Amino acid sequence: MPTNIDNRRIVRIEQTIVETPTVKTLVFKDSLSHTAKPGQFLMIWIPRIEEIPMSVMINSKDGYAAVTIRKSGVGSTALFERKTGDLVGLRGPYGNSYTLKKSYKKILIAGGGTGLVPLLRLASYAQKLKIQSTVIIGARTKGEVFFENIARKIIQDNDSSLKICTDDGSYGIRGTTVELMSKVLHENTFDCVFTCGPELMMRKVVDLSNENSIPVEASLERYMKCGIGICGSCCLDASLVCQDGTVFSGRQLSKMLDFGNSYRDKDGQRINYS
Amino acid sequence: MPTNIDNRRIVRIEQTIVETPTVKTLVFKDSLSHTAKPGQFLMIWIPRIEEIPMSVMINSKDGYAAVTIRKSGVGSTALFERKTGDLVGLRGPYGNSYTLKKSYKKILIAGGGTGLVPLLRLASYAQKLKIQSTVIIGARTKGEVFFENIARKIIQDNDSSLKICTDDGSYGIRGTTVELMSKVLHENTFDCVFTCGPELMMRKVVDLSNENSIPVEASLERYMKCGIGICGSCCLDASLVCQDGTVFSGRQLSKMLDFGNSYRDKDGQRINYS
Amino acid sequence: MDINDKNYNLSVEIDKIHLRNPTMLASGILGISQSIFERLYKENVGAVVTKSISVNPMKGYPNPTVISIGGGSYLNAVGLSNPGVDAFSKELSKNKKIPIMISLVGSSEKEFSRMVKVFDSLSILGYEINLSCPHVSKMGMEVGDDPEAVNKIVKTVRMNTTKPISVKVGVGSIDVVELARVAIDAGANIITAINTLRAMTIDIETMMPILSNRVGGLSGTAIKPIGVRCVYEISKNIKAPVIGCGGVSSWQDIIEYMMAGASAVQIGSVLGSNGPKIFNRITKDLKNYVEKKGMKNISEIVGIAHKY
Amino acid sequence: MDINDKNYNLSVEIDKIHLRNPTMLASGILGISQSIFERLYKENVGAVVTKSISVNPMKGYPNPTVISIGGGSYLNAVGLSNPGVDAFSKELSKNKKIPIMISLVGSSEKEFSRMVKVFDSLSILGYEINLSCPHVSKMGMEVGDDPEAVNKIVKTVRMNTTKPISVKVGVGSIDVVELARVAIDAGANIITAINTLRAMTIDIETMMPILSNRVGGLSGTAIKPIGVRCVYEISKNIKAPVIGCGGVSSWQDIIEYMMAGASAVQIGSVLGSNGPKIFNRITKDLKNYVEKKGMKNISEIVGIAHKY
Ligand SMILES: Cc1cc2nc3c(=O)[nH]c(=O)nc-3n(C[C@H](O)[C@H](O)[C@H](O)COP(=O)(O)OP(=O)(O)OC[C@H]3O[C@@H](n4cnc5c(N)ncnc54)[C@H](O)[C@@H]3O)c2cc1C
Ligand SMILES: Cc1cc2nc3c(=O)[nH]c(=O)nc-3n(C[C@H](O)[C@H](O)[C@H](O)COP(=O)(O)OP(=O)(O)OC[C@H]3O[C@@H](n4cnc5c(N)ncnc54)[C@H](O)[C@@H]3O)c2cc1C
Ligand SMILES: Cc1cc2nc3c(=O)[nH]c(=O)nc-3n(C[C@H](O)[C@H](O)[C@H](O)COP(=O)(O)O)c2cc1C
Ligand SMILES: Cc1cc2nc3c(=O)[nH]c(=O)nc-3n(C[C@H](O)[C@H](O)[C@H](O)COP(=O)(O)O)c2cc1C
Ligand code: FES
Ligand code: FES
Repeated sequence: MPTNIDNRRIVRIEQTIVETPTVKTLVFKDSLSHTAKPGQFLMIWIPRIEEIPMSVMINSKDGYAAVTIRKSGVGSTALFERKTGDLVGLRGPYGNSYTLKKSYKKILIAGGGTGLVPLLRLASYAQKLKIQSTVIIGARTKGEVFFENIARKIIQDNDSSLKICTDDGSYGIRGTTVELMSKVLHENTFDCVFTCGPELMMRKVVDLSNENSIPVEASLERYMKCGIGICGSCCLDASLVCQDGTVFSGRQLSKMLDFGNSYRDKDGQRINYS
Repeated sequence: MPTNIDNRRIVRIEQTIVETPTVKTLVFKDSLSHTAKPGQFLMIWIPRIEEIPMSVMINSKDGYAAVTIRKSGVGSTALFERKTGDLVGLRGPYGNSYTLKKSYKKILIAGGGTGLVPLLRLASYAQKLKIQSTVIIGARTKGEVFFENIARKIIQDNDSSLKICTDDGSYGIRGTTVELMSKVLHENTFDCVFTCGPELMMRKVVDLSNENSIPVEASLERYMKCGIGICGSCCLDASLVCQDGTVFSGRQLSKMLDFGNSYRDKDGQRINYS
Repeated sequence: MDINDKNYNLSVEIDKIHLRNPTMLASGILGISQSIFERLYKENVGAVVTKSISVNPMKGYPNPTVISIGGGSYLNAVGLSNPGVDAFSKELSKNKKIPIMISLVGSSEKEFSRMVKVFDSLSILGYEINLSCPHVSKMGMEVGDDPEAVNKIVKTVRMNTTKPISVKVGVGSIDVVELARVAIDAGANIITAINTLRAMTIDIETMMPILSNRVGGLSGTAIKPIGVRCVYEISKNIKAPVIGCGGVSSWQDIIEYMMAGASAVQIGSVLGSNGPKIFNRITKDLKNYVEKKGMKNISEIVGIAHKY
Repeated sequence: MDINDKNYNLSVEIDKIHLRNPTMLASGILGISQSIFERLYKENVGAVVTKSISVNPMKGYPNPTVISIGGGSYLNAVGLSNPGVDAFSKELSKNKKIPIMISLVGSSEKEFSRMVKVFDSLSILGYEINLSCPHVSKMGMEVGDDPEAVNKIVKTVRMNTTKPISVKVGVGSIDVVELARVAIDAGANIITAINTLRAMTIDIETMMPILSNRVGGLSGTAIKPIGVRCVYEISKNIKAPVIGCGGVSSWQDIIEYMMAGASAVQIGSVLGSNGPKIFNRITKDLKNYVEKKGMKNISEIVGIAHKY
């Protein structure tokens, strides 16, 4: 059994779960990934095609782990299309993680899409620590809502703490994650807010938390090559998302010029979020 | 503190002891060498001059060790001439060691010159295990006898068990180590014989022990470059003295064609003992 | 320089360049962001070298482009991905105090002269010409293996700047000392040695080369004795300061390179396992060493092994 | 060969040479004693290569000549010490069943023809010409870096024997593929790749190079990705069997070299930490692998990585 996370493991896909027409979960056996902390990611190698970073999805079966992919470009589409029995490589888990303090009583978890992957892992850790979670799942439309059942299972103790919203109102509450969060903050007090999802959404979640003086942590994405602090492609201001992140605190983020404003392309050019 | 014996340690010579006009003991600090087993050797680096194998001499001071050099060619002469405060490098200890079985009651130790170095370490181990040792020190002439006091101190419990002989009778009993050993074997029984010294002497000690059906072990020397089983220069029949030795049993040695007959020069040519 | 500067006894001179200490960030490591350079400077780096910059932006190869092979060694074939001269000169435009060398890569004299013209007005120390990237065709080593091309490119850069020029050489198919000689004769001031060595690794489970480019460059611990040898041979045969590079992971490695003849030493792959703070730790360790040995300045040991 | 032979599915063909398994002892490792060769054969080695032999006996350099630098890597500058052609042909004179390749080193055609004339009547598999020892002047790599000399020497050996000839290449200052091409064009049958790489290490306490020759050759773990790359590139470009060498310490490394294109694989430095029994262990592991994968013969994987 490899103990060095940098060792490349070749794993067989044991199960595939269709979440939406463009989102799929792949289950495989890897003990290091099984014990990943919430916010950590793997570098998944699709042989001769690409290697891409993926958050570690929860899998309760001992020694197993999973990733949830949204089909987009060459690499993610190739991974999306892998079938049960296919081989992929992986290394990691890398990066830091969300911090759950034992003193926390109640936390707010807000995200959407594949951003839910680290957040669900966080929610299950919180449950083990008997911290109460309110989870907001946001999506554009009904067909893009997934992980509802998994989320419900994790926070089973309190049904009302799972809240779903869609931009078009086709499912759950109508409105954005941030609008819903704003409402929830009026009615409850939280020890900390945790978020992952589209960066502009996270920027608003962080600002809102800062305004309400609630500690907040966000897990960020940047273009990654090495995943281990060598290549510099994942830089976010003076931080490396792969090594110093992926999780940053509201305090750190509020000082960053890049956060919510710009990212770097594959060639390292700075691109502004439209 | 280095734990890998291959790591080169640079040590300062803390003390030099003149044993005879051509034999000197150098004391230095090195914890790995301090705990060497009897029969093991170091590769001593005399910077920019040579690197030569040297048995580990006993030194009772914790963390300290020593080597005893007979001045001969370039390397040993340079080492002989090192003064207190000079630096030498070392790696090791390498090789196997004499085997002292707990069941042994009485052993015979026979050797001469710097061959006494591993034998004295052996005698001190035997003493700790409460095994009684008879030690024969052989030399050509009085001026070449050394380590008498050290040997006497180790086997202090029984004065009569230290026997010294010289070829010319100028000190101790007149005669060779083998002649003396032959006599001693008539008067005593031993569980095992241990020897180190000139190879032709060792050949006779081994033959005599085999004839008397007494287990025997000899520590051999061959030309060494690597000391770690790579270069092959120390080969003795199909064995490597550095890795499989330096200590071989009478059983192993009696099957060897090289033992007592031939060795290999620096270029690997086989040379017969004259 | 102020004698009270806490780095005083670590300061080194490399041609016209003065550094507060001999540590440098190697090219291609975290090398595209001014903010990161500032962070490294706070961590006490002596100077930084940027990612090798080309005239046009380059996406580089698909991933995997960087892989750890264990024991502190790495393979990479990033394919010289970089934002290109225009975006990058913007990146550095506000630089004031960070000692930066810009690494340049290209395949023609025209490209190099274009880049130097853009960069030369920035606040930078000088240039490092990358003639030794072993995994991009028509750039790097394919240029470095051709003495005539080296001569022309170095002359072109020389004509366009008065700043110091270092040429980065590697183990290719021309002797490293010969290559250094050609570079210095053409007007370079400094030699940086070495770059990565052409290497590859195959995953035996899938039977496939792991790097998307199949072949890449070996860096880290594995190459240190080769780098030390190259620095030793170049500094023995060529009258020019040498910057060492390859497999450095501790202050002892820096001392070894300096004894072999390096005036300063670059650090690359080890950032992976140690992060930017390694510069702070190593410079502290170097300071301890210099003090313990009672040296006035660390450069006393440069090339000292040649005495033996 | 008998289908019941327990090594059947490991057997490989390299030109006209048939080996019971693809493991070989690398030249210069334990390579001067017939008794040791017999011991290795009992440990299941496929074939052994002798220490490189020259016309006259050579004492080599003073020690230190072999040093461990940690992590399974070594530096050596033994200086090609060997007993010379006459003593060594006596050493091998009684050989019957051990598959031996004799490694030859020299600086002129005359020397090579003299040696082959003496050795050719022995019971041996063939020759490996060492054109890649990086630390002895006028021999090894200094010859290997000169294509004209390579051509002449290989032709001379070819004229004096009908046995298979392998030419051992290394990373010098001529491209490894070019060198292999010259050797095969001149009549060699096989390429062995690679030898050690020129390297050095300095003890920072004494400030002195450790090897008596100062510069030596790097072997072991550090060079494996370079060896794999060379085998891959040679086997991709040259139509001749390749024997891989460099940094092998496990059956996985052998498989990786074979996937890169090696028909057989030599093992050297790792003998230091594992002893001769490593051949037994590795061949067992290879047999397990072949059986688990359901292959008829291990050579099915030779060069398979070129498909991707
Ligand atoms: C820490 C981290 C965790 C992630 N977790 C998930 C997850 O759980 N599920 C999921 O579906 N996606 C996740 N992503 C995003 C995912 O890595 C990219 O969507 C994927 O790499 C796209 O690759 P591609 O070849 O399909 O895209 P391409 O067609 O090559 O490029 C499209 C866009 O995808 C992004 N991208 C491409 N390659 C990378 C890369 N190496 N690193 C980062 N972004 C890249 C870039 O924004 C790029 O512009 C994560 C990203 C990071 C950094
Ligand atoms: C395991 C072992 C333990 C030893 N222990 C001691 C000891 O405790 N005290 C002691 O005085 N001597 C010891 N020796 C012998 C010592 O190593 C040699 O006397 C010494 O190396 C001579 O070196 P030189 O440069 O002076 O000789 P040179 O002038 O180079 O050669 C003279 C002779 O010394 C021997 N010799 C030279 N170099 C080596 C070498 N690298 N390995 C082995 N033999 C060599 C050879 O027989 C050679 O013919 C030991 C040797 C071995 C193998
Ligand atoms: C991921 C990566 C990217 C690199 N990119 C460049 C580059 O753009 N230009 C260059 O001259 N060297 C580049 N190098 C080589 C390094 O600058 C350095 O020469 C080499 O890695 C050896 O140093 P190290 O062992 O400390 O890493 C790169 C190395 C790595 C690992
Ligand atoms: C001590 C030593 C001596 C060597 N002598 C020779 C030699 O005489 N001829 C030769 O062709 N290669 C020689 N080599 C090189 C090896 O044959 C081999 O090519 C190299 O060590 C790489 O393999 P490894 O990493 O498995 O050791 C020697 C290597 C070592 C370590
Ligand atoms: S991905 Fe390379 S430094 Fe973060
Ligand atoms: S001294 Fe090298 S094998 Fe024994």
